[in-house]
Amino acid sequence: MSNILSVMTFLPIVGVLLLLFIPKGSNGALRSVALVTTVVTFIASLPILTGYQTNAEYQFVENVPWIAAGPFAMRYNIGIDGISLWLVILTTFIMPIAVLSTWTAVEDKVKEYMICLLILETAMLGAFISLDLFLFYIFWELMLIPMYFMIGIWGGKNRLYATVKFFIYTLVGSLLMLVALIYLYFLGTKTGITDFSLVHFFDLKIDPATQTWLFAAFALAFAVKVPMFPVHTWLPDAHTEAPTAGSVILAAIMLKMGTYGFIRFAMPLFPEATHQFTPLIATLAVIGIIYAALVAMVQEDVKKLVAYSSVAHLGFVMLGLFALNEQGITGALLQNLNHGISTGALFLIVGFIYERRHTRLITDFGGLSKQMPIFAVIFMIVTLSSVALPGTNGFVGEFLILVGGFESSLRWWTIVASSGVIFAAVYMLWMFQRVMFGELDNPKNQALLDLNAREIAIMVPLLVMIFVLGVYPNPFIEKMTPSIKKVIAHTRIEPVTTAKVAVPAVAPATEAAPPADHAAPVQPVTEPAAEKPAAH
Amino acid sequence: MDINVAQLFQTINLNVIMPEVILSVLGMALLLVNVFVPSKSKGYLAWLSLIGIIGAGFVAVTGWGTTVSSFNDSVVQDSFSIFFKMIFLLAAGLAVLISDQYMSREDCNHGELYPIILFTTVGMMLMAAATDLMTIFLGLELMSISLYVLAGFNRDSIKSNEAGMKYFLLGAFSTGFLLYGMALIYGVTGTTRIAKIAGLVTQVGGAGNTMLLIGMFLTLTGFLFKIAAAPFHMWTPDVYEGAPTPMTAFMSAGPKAAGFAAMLRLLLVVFPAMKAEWSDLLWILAVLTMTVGNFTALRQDNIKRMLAYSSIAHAGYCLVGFASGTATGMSGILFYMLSYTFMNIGAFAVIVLIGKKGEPNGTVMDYAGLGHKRPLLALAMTVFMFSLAGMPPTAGFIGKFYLFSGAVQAGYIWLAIIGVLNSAASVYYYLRVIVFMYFKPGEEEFDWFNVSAPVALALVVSAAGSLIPGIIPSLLLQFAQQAVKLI
Amino acid sequence: MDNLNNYLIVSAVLFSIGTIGVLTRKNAIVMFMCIELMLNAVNLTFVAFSRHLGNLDGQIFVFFIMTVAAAEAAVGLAMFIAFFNNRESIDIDDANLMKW
Amino acid sequence: MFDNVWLIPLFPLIGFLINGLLGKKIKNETIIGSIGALAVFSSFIVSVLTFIKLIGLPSAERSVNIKIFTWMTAGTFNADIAFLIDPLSCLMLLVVTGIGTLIHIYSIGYMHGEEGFYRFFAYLNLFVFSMLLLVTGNNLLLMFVGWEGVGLCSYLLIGYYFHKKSAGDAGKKAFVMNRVGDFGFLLGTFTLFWWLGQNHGIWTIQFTELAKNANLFPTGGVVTVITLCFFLGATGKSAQIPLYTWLPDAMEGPTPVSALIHAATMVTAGVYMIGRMSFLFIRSPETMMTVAVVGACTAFFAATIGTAQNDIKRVLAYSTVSQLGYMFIGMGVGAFTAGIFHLMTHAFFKACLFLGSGAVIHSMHGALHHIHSHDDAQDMRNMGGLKKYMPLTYATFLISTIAIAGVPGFSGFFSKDEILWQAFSNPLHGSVNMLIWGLGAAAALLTAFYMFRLVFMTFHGTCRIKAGAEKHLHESPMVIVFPLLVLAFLALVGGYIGIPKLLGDVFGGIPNYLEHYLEPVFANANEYMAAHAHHAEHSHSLEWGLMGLSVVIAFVGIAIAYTLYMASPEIPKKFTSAFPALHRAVFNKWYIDELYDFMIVNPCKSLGRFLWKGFDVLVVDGIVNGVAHVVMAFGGVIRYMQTGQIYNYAWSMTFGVVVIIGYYLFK
Repeated sequence: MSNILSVMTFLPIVGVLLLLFIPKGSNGALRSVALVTTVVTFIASLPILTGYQTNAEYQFVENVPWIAAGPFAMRYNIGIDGISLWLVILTTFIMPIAVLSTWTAVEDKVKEYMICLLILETAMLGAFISLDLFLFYIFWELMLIPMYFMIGIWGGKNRLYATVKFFIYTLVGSLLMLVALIYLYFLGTKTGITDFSLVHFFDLKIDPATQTWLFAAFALAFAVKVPMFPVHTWLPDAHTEAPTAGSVILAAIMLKMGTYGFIRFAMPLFPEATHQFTPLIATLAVIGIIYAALVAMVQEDVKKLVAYSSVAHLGFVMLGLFALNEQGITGALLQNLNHGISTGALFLIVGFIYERRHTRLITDFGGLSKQMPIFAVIFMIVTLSSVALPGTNGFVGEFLILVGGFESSLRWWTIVASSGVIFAAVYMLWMFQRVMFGELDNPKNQALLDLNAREIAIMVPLLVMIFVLGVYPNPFIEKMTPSIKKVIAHTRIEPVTTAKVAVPAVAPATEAAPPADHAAPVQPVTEPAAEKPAAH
Repeated sequence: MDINVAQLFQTINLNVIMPEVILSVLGMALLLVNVFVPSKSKGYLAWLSLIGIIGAGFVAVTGWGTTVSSFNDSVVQDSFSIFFKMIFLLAAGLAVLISDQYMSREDCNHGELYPIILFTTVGMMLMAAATDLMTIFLGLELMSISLYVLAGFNRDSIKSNEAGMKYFLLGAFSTGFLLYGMALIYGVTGTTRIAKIAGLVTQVGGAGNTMLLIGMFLTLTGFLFKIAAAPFHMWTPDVYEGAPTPMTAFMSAGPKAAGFAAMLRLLLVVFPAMKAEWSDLLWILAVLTMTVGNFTALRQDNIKRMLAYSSIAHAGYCLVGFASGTATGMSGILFYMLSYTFMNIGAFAVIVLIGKKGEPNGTVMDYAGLGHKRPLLALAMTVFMFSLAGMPPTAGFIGKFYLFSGAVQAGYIWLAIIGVLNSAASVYYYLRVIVFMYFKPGEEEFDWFNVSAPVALALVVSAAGSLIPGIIPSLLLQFAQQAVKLI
Repeated sequence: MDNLNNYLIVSAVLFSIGTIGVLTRKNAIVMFMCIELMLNAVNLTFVAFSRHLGNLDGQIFVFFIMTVAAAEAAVGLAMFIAFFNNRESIDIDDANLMKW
Repeated sequence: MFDNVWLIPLFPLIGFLINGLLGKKIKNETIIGSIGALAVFSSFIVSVLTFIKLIGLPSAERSVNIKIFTWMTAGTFNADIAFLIDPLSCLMLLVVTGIGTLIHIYSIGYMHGEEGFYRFFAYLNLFVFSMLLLVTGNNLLLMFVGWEGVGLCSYLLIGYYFHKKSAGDAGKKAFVMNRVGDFGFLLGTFTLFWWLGQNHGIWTIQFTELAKNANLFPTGGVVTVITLCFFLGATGKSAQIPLYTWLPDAMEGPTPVSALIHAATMVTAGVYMIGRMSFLFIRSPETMMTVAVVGACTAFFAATIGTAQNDIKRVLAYSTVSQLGYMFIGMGVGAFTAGIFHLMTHAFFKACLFLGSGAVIHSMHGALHHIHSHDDAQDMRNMGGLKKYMPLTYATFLISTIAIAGVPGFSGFFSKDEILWQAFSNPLHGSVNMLIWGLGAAAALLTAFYMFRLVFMTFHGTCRIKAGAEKHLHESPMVIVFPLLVLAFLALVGGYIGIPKLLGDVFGGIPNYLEHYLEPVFANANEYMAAHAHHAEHSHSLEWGLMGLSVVIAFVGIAIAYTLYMASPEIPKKFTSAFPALHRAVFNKWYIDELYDFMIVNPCKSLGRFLWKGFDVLVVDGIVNGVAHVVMAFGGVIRYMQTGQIYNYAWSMTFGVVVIIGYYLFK
């Protein structure tokens, strides 16, 4: 099947159509259809994995004209490479889990809920596979809408504030990116670019000053989504208020959009600016790591704590990306997956106890281990994965990031960031201890039931992945490597040396000026002449 | 003067104004028919009008791609005018569809409504097709005077009276400026034919000719009033709030488009040489209009008033495209006005339904719980709100994309940035409606209304029109491009 | 023809008077009259130009303006009556139900 | 030829999986315990076979890498799951699996009837697995896996009684403090990897590769940075100043855990790591001195605290810290073999001591439980005179105590004395040697003192247990006593594989087997030291003299203990009342925990709270919400321009017209 990507992406929409024909009240049928849809989507995504050739090319490409009017041409141009491959799989993998996670928690308006979930899945998959900047933007924004409803309708007490904040926060960033996107396109048209296909833009030699602005606009949009310090404050609110599936998807997939955006778009498109911004972004990433850890430490709400831990984890990912070498980026992409799995699992875990006790305050718990031994084991494993214990997935990613960072110009940043491993242990274990250990003194906790079969079934795939990725990550890495090399080639700004080592060891601060052989039309475009409105 | 009658009639090509003729004749016929139609059955008039509108539409479309002037070059049939005529007809059609239910409920189901709508439409179409200052003026006045009536149509409602009166006084006032401007232009160039003026602008010194400059700006003022650009926007909220809701819907879409049509033709055909001047002005006005509209809308509880301010903001977005002076921006205006017609009238259609007799102007709070009691209706409203907010994949997004692209293309980056930031701010109040519909528990059961067939049709058409061009906009965009190229 | 300017000045003054009248008067009918004054100032301009330029377009325009003004008057006065019926006033200060 | 080395860690892993996943279903303690013990024992067997194979090789070839699979490759970075079998790792394998087996057996008896019996064995197996990875991993990263893995198991086992808050706290403290050390380990790895790759194009973290290229490293400089980082890791894992405070708290765990993890194996990982990296450490005199001085200070400092503790396990814990200090002295003065030697002998006698104390506690607990007393079963003030109830335990305990006190002929004497001699005579640190040696010797005195204090308070004198309980005191079952006997035997004879040359010569040229055995591992370091340090010649008489001195010190310590706790037990009380502040300070462990709380923990929490409430909520969200509010407020203001009055609207329009035209006219 040559259009497997499209099939996979729009399968959830088929599910939505099916759901529309199911009467409102029949929750069982609604849930089943949604579950089957996501599972089928997952199965449909597997041929992508098996058919994937380990090289740097975009694969399963579909490229047909979509919009063509005026100066613009947008194409339905989709495909995957090593960077998006695992994120796509992660998405299809997480979605059935997300559907299952609120199997019983959402009793109200099940139909609408499931529809939101499925639309969200399509939007996320679409964003990951888009090779057309405009198409990407459409999916990118489309994601907001179902998530907005999920938080707003099925969220917690403070959901209104959270959801509006989430929406507008992310929108402001995206809209500025839109302006940059348009600007970029018009820059491209001067060198003969005819549509929004991503590949065209790589060879654009944009002058550094322009790059700075464009990068800033792209980076803002992605940084909000990541979220990076200091534009992270929507995250704790959104996470806290979202229903479990919402939090899971938000953490596991949507945050990845931000980092994905950086590596897919911002960095290869604007290499000079990438280098120029590296210290700033690395600084923010490192601040994020430490800051979020400190803040997480004093949280009283489990979910908020996990949310802040996300900020810290994503800080690592950003650091890895901007190490701009293979280890760092590999680590970052792995950490993307890892964070999706571990933090997704953590949110599920929080969801389990919230469903039972309807509170998320740490102080309301204590000693749950006694009452819920299976839960305790699972929670423990996930916690350890989150603190990047070797043998679990978190370690591989974090370690590669730090190695990469250390080898790059970000050595000092990396050293500071490494201390994040200590803080992570502090806040996660402290939380774990307060929730699971101690006396089981709260009478409400004494009647808690351990996980049921459904809940265990949700967690098992995640636990398996935690260990698979921790012990044998190489197959995952291998599939990414060629694409990562390509990205690095795109972000490299000095003339390509013959050295095999793909590492710009020391910050190429002196190479701010574009090399001489880039004599190709680099035009300082400040005031592009407006198109003449045709008279008569 | 020797008048050769035969020659005169040779210059008259009725085909050029055939849609207008159809509607005018139909309107007059309906005025007569109305006398014999019992007040309960005025709905038939609506269907008749609709048939006429659709017929006019078909007739109009046939001219696509050609440019035919007639009436001594005072009216033209070109793709540009046809595109706009489609917008007007669409607005009129949708307005007609949603009128009967509202008017019956509010006990002002006078049959004259439909003819007046048709006359308004004729006026607007004339504006878009006019190539003579006189025809522009005539079209404008035909439209305006009809609109005054429509705004004050509900004679028993104080608010409707007030709306009509305000609109009338201010509209007439602005007409004064417009005419004075036209007089000055005429004085400088000695003609009222647009084509001729265009040829003379540079000869008389272009922007260096003060009188011409003043004339241009005064004329512009008249149009800016119609499209509700700040600081000529003040009438908008009051009139929109007071007018009967279907008429608000109509006048938020149609006349605004008509104003843009005339303005586009005037500035692009007549004054391209003075682009530096009007472009700067529109830059500032765009910022002012967007900002005033959006910021004020943020604080509105009355949903109609909110949409009124939002319509000001939308005029601002279009001005962004206009200020750019690029084909992209211009075609964006065309596309945007079309999609705006869908989404805004759609939103008003929902308001028509939710309103209760005697208190047709609900607040946003009145929508609490709608999402759960009337899911389809709420879904439609959601589509309209997201489209107004410019979220993908709606037509509103594509429209804004083209408008802002125009600005970027012209190098007006900051204008585009201010535009998108405004757009982000606007999201708040559109979302607020959604917040109430879905996220707030409502006590109301929303059982006091049925969605009548015409309104349902209008809703479906509007929703489709707000969504489909968002996903496959290519064709419409190409039409808009062609339309802009041909003027 | 030097005295064109005189006509123009007169018409400009008339126009200004009309404008100021609209801005300052509170009675709707008086305001409408002021608007009529503005339109007539425009008419004067048109006629003056028409005469000056020696073509009739301006004068034809004036006919249209007068016709339209008449139609406007008909509609406007009807509206004032409707307003008066409801509010027993024609003072525009009373037309302030809708604001903010 | 070492193809089945992977079995060594595999057995405990299987044990862990069986017990962890199915243990709850199995329920039968005997089966669970047997699985656990058998798993480790199987590893032991394989280890022995491996050992035999290894010593069958010529000494130059005794270093074998066995790759299982590629773990991760990214750019220049590559790490395999691969094992390194050489004399050092083999020795560690034997110690870990051997003592591990004994402690597993012991645990079957000790943990009898405990809730979550299966959990205990699962954890214990997991620990052994991690520890084996640590010692056999052929690269830094795999070692780090084991390194963190043992930390995890330690955390889990300390927190075994999770319903006790103190247990949870202690577990967390252990983990976090270890993490601080791990931070150093990581940084060391990064710097090492980066420096070598950057400057010499050799991107590797594999030990043999690194050792091969050891000569590329300079003296001092970057090596100091690297080794100090690694040493930070070692202080965390091996409970040295400043990261030692977790170890005494770790006594919250069940006693077998203390024996296995917190005495015999895990805490020595730091020492092992320095041994593994000896070729690097030796190249940084600064680090070597740091290691030695920190070791000496810890040895002394912990010993002082040990003198005033009443909890039997805490005394042993501080003793462990102190003894680990000795090992670091050994490492720091370049006496790597001696350090490893002490690691081994310490494993024997300290494991024995802990297990013995466990037997005591077990017995005490049972007795107190019988009479429903809530007295602390671990408090020595409640004990006394136990030797007549538990003669075998007493015997083994005494042997081990003598060994640790450094009485000649027992294993502790050989290893400790070797370290002290090297501390005195090594060519590295010049005059600082005196300080190191002095602290070491003082610590030896204190060790002899507090260990015998422990013995006297526990086993001698009158029985202070609550009346009525004494008849319930009894010797432990065989499953507990057997490991004690084995360990005591080892504590007794274990020292004879490393007899110092001086003594060996006297007794007819008995060679120092251990030194020969470990020689290839430390060859590089020793060569470097021989080449770069001035060997001062020390006369045999000096060595004899010092040996004699340490014997004297041991006996003096014992004598003081005897005087204070047997002959005239009123003196300590007088002493404490004479120097109450000093006693309180020592008793409260010099207030180090409080200091850490005050200096680090609380500021962090306050900072976190401030950042959250102050920065996140106030500043960032404040700006976000502030922008929203300003916009809203602005909207609120400009809406009032919309007065509803027509003439205002007309004014606005006129204003617009005038401004526009005015602007263009006068521009």
